[in-house]
Amino acid sequence: MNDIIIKNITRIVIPFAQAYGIFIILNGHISPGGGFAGGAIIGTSLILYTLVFGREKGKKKFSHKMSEIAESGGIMIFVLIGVIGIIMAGSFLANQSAGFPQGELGNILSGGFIPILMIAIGIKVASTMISLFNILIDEEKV
Amino acid sequence: MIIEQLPIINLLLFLFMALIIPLLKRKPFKITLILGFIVLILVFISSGYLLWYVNNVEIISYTFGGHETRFGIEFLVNPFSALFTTVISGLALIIYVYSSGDKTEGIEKKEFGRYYVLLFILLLSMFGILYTNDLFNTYVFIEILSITTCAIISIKKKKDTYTSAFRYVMMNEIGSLSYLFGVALIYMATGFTNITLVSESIQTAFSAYPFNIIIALGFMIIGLGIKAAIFPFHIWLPDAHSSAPSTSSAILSAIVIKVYLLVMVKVLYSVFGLDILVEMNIPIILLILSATAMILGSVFAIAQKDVKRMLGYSSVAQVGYILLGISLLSLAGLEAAFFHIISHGLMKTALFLSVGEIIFYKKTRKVNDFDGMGFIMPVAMGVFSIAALGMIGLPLTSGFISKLNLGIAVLENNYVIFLVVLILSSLLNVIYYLPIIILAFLRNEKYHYRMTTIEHTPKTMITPLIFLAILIVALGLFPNVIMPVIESAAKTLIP
Amino acid sequence: MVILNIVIIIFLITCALAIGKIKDLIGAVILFSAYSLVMSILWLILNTPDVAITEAAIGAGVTSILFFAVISKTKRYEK
Amino acid sequence: MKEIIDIIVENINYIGAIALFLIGLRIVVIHTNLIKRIMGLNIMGTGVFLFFVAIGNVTGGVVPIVDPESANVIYINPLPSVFILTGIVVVVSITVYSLSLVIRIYENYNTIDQKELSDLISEENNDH
Amino acid sequence: MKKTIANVLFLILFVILVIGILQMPTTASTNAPAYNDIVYHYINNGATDTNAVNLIAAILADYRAFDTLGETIVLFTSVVAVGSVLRSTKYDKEAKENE
Repeated sequence: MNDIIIKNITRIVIPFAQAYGIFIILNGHISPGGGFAGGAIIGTSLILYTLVFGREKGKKKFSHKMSEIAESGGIMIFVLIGVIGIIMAGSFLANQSAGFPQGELGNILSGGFIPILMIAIGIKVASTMISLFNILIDEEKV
Repeated sequence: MIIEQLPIINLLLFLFMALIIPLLKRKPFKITLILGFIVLILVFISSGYLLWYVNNVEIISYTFGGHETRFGIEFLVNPFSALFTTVISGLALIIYVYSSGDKTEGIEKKEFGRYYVLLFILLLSMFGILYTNDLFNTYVFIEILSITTCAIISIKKKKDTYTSAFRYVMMNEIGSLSYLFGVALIYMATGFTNITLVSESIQTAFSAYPFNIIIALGFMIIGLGIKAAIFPFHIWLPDAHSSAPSTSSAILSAIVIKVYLLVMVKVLYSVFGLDILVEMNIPIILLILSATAMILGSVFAIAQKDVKRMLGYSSVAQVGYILLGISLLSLAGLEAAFFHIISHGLMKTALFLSVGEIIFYKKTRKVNDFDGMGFIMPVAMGVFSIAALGMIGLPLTSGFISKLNLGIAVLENNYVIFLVVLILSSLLNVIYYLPIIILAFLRNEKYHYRMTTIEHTPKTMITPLIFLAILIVALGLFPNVIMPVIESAAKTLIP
Repeated sequence: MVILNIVIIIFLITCALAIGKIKDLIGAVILFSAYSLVMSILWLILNTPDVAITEAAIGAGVTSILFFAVISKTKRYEK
Repeated sequence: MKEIIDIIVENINYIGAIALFLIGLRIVVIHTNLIKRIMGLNIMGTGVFLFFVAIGNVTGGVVPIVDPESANVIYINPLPSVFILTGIVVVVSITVYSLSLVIRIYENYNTIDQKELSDLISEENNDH
Repeated sequence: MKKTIANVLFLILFVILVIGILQMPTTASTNAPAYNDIVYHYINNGATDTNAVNLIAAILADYRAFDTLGETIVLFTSVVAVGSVLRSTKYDKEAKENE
């Protein structure tokens, strides 16, 4: 797509979209939203970038290796937190009893591991969306 | 303390294995295989230990996050789930050893990594389905299971696998969404998703809102019935199972359908309870369905020229047997069904794996080409024959014991007509299994001279086959070894 | 609020029926996108903003893009 | 007549959910175009999710974000929302997987129509 | 003809289900059976239990975090499955070239 209007508007819109996505992820435990929604918004913005600037530039922004790391990294963080729960409190994914810092009710830094989990889910969803899209558009003929 | 953690540790081991395979991409594949073998052995040992523990010490109830059972998700390890996780991990171990011969039929070498990732996630989801005591959690695991099962079919990059995988995924998704609808209706009427809590309050909910429970029951039976290939919904099964790679067919036919049937057992016996089922006349409907499946599955199997399609239709008939045991709603019937789940798992695995070896070396799937195969590939064909005889229900094999148990259970309930159906279906089994054995071993003497040339297949493919044959015969000779465990598993569902 | 709810439900059902009827697949995807968007409004009415955000991002955004990607690789018109 | 309308209005979300579920099911079962069938699947999914939301909704309730200062507010049931959040993502995954299968089917058979597909497959089987 | 029969069947199913719905506890109020002690527990103690104000996040990531783990596994599986269908030759070639 070689339209200058689309390109410029995309350049302007994408940072806002991504900032909004990060906001939604980080505020997941105190306002509506959370990992799924924010991750999907970030993923959509990356898809938009790939659509407008072409596959090659999109690849530079978010390479295959990076998406692979992000994909298993999301689950890894999840499992790691769960295992900390097993060690500290004797049950998988224990929050308060495992001694995660709780913070003050209503702040961003509150809720024990919930923000961390939200970030993990966000990374996972965003990377899944963009890599699914990439796989779909440049599939190889057998 | 550590015993309580064992179920989740099992799941985490599978997950760890699935996540670690992509990281080992640059290392030789053997390391991955050995690591996977160690994981499977560990899981087998731990689930076996859990089986001993829950039968002799106490039932384990484990809640995530340390919340009360009401508010969180509960893992319940009772004799029922412990028994079947052990059986599944054992069968998976055998299939894994067979498939690790680096000669898996139909899968390209590049796809091995992904295949094993999918295999371990498949096992994770099945363990999760059996352990969990929460209806919605079951749905999540069912979705993981359905996507992985479709993926291990379509991983064989052939033309017809894509179409059959597409049909399978559509049917699967209709099934899952129907199940989810059932869960929604139950949640609406009772306000719980935990199975124990639902079963406590479902009687009052039934008297207050009967329509709710009836529709929920209908949706759940149809949804799980599609996935378990119960008779009118079986149309996807022969395509899917015959176009899949042989190891995948073995997993699908021997384990995955059984898991859906076990979920159905859980739903029927634990969630709804016998009183509602009897009041709704559900057993009669299920009995008729199972009888039709037993007859028609075998009749369709006779007409097939392709061996794997024939085995697929045979699975339809065998699901009928298991459903017959389940829908008798008696202790004996349930025990017979459970025994048949185990013995059919062993026999179907043996059949698919031996057929897989034959297809791999001889590149033929037609029944007629099995001419004299017994002299060319004695081990594979021998195991095939033992398993086929077990399917027919010959004494000395596990199939005989399961049919005997089923017959006794049917007679206990005074359903003589179903005994006739059982015998008729066995006779139909004879019609399609026996000719293959006769063709392979007794005809065409021109192959006799090849008796000396024994097939040079890798040991990893031969050993599991022989082991399976020994297990089938051993289970036929000494069924009482595992009977106590099955009995206690059945008693957890029928108090 | 109730009237808006009813109107939205009627719109959704019409949309779903139209998706079944229309022969042009691109049109069907656009209809599907509109369907998802209106669905997210309905979920806002039903007091579940979390789901509404997710549906707007995933249902109307990602799913439609994926459908478009696949249609561009296959056929546009249904017979 | 007025009573009937009242009942329908009261249960409009449930009726809509059922209708969407059945329309989706009809598209999946009857349509021959594969992409349409996947869309039907998505419609089925939203039908079920709408049912869940309708269970959780409370007239005059507010979003379940606890505000310690304001008392006497009725919160809606948060549990169904959680179920749906999980469900939406699951349906998307299934959709993408089946779309990838559609691409492969089109490459191999040059059609995405179930009827033509079955004809082609049966022709191939007869050739052998 | 086939389509008409199917349409009639779906219509009958719709009518049956709607009649069924009308017998159900459909009231959108706190009297519904689904609005039980569990929900009250979440509302009254959820915030102090998990220290998250948004109860949906609290349930999603704490009470029912295992569901969410399962759901991330679904996403992971879908990537692997789609990759197994669409990405084979090219991906491996690239990997080999990079080595």
